[in-house]
Amino acid sequence: MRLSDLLGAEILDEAGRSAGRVHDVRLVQDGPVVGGFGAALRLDGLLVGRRAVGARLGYDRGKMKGPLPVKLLAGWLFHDGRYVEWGRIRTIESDRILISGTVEDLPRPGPSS
Amino acid sequence: MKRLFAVALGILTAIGGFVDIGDIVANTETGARFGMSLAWVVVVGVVGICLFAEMAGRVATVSKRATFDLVRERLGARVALVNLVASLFITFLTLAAEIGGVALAIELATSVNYLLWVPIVAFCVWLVIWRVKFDLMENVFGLLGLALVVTAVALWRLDPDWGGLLHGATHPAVPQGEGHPSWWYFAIALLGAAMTPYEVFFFSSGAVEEGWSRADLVTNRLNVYIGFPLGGLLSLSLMAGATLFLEPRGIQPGHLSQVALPTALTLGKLGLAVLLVGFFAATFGAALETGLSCGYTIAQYFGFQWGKFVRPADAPRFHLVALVSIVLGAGLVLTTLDPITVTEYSIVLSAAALPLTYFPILVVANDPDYMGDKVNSRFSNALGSVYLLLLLVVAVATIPLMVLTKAGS
Amino acid sequence: MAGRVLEAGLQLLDRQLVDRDGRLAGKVDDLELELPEGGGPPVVTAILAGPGALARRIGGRLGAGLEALASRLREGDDGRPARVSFAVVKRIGSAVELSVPRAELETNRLEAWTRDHLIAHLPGAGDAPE
Amino acid sequence: MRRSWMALFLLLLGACTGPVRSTSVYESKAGATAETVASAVETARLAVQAAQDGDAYGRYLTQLLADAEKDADAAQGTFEGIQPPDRRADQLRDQLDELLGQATDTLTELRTLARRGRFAELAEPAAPLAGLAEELHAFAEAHA
Repeated sequence: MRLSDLLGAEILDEAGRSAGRVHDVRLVQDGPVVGGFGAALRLDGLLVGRRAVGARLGYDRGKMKGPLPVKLLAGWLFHDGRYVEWGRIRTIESDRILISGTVEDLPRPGPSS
Repeated sequence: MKRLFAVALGILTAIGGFVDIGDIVANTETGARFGMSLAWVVVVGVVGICLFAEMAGRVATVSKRATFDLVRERLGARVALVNLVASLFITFLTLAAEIGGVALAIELATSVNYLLWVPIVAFCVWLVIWRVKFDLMENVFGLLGLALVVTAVALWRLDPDWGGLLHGATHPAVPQGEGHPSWWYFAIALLGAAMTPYEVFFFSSGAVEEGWSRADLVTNRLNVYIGFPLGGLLSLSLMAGATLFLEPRGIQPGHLSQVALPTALTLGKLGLAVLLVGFFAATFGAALETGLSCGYTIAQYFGFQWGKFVRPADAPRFHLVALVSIVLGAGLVLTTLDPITVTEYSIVLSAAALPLTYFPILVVANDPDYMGDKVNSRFSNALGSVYLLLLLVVAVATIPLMVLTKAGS
Repeated sequence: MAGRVLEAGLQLLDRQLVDRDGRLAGKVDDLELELPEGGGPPVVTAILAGPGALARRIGGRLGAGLEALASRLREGDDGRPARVSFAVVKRIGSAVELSVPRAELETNRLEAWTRDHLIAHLPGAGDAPE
Repeated sequence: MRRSWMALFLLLLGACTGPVRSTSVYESKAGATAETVASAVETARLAVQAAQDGDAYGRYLTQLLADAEKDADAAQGTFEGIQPPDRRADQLRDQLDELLGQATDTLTELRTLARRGRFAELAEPAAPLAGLAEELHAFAEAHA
């Protein structure tokens, strides 16, 4: 499986309702040891939201210093972020990911680092 | 003492390196047609390039990552690819214009048709990129470019009605008989000439080439804040020369020979000789920078080794791209497409494409992960936001104005 | 470093690969994830780099064209995109630092080909600029 | 920017469209052509003045005169490629053709002398340039 298969895929709950698309994938470094790198990066969950444009600018992490207009715009764009833990993923298809439960009970993403 | 020399050298090369064929053509044509009424745009452009180059230089110095490397990281592979194609096309157009500019400068000195010089110029540009050390190359052509100061000397010697010039500059108004669209089109061309994207690709990559560290940040700021404005003064002296000599006679400067008239008529043979050295150095230096920038942008997008600080064999694809760009650039000039026309398009398209690279740099300059405590100050963010808005407006207005004014005619 | 949290897209994807000697060795064009035998969530096993990996993310006609070109260039074995095992990753900062020289990586094939077939023939290719 | 694009634009228009829709469009083309040729004439005047004052190198002056001649010939060629749409346009054409002919002949003569290095002899053939410039500017003004 490739990261690019996950990025941009649409999240559908059991009722077929969409929770938006995958903006990013959160990894935690606590997997089995791999060579010189140490613990491998384990897939913890998916950061999901309506708008994919500019998800990479980093404003959803809150540490960015500005400039103000860009920060406000980014803040407004990403106010609806959700977090899908690996455990809730049932199947991964080419452009869709089916999850258990419903969209409403998806938590908001906690701060990453 | 050595530090002082380094700072002085940096400022001098910044002045010499500021003016290129785009500035020469844009300022002279604007002066010949609109007098000093668009001088304020040069000021806006110089402030803009100071802000943009300082940010890009600081980002490259602190994060050790050059502009296009970060453009891809912040916009993602797909959006950055569109950005790469646009920026590369404009940098290539500018490269062709600069090669043509060098050939035209030699034509003026020899009266031998410029097309004959193009292959020789292209070979020399490649040879310098291939063999000469980065800072030696920068210093030689930066210092030689200072010869353009002769345009300011000519102005001083002429001792014109300074009040009249100043009045023209401080009371911008569309001269009668001219349309507003053309006036604004020339404003965009002037802005594009002062704020060309390749200058930032080159400036930020240069910070990595020369291995700048945080200690160099002060030198970086001095180079930019003193060097570029003085370079801008050279642009304004070209505009003033055209205002005084060409505009009253209705001369439309479509040739480098006409651009040299104000200085030749005021300072005679010696002035003309120094000016031709200035033309040659400014355009040759810019040809080197744009040739390298073609290599920088592609290498920094795909991630393969770039830079003159390594042996050519260690950066094969980078040197291959630079070589191919120079050959194609010379080829474009050899199609007898007028280099002045190519220049006019390259500066206008530069203005339109500025947000593509300006925006990501503005964002990265605010990311503590990269910049640590060297993130943008409140002032540079405020000014940065104003320029972001200005550049977006310019980007939207350029193509309609180009069509409306039939590219300024 | 245990337990460090990383967002793959923001802090890993499209980042510069730097080899042991500081030479640039490509970009993190994609990541390879595999399900460990013992079950549980997938783990990042390798970095995918080069036109073959990049093509998938560009998508559309251009992506398909790039992919076709890449498979012919045979960056990776049997048409697979070039792969850098995560075992050789030393540190993830503003760039991804590797613990091996780039010559040992699959991502270096195109670079070596260009050097050997084109650039090396030009005089002075080998010496540092004076 | 203006000269090179006007010449190209007129060239394209002249080559393919032939008859121009209306007199006023023809008139503005004539005005623009006069302006371009006036620019070339003024450039030549400055070149001759520089030659007399010993201000510039022969090769530079030769190039300057060659550029001026090239601009004038191009503008004339383009203008003649445009069919005058009616009687009044014919009058305009004849009036301007007269001026264009004088201008291009003079510029060719000056460039030939310069090419042969005979800069001292430029003044006499350059005499009509001043008057020509006056008339061309006036024509351009009247038919902007």
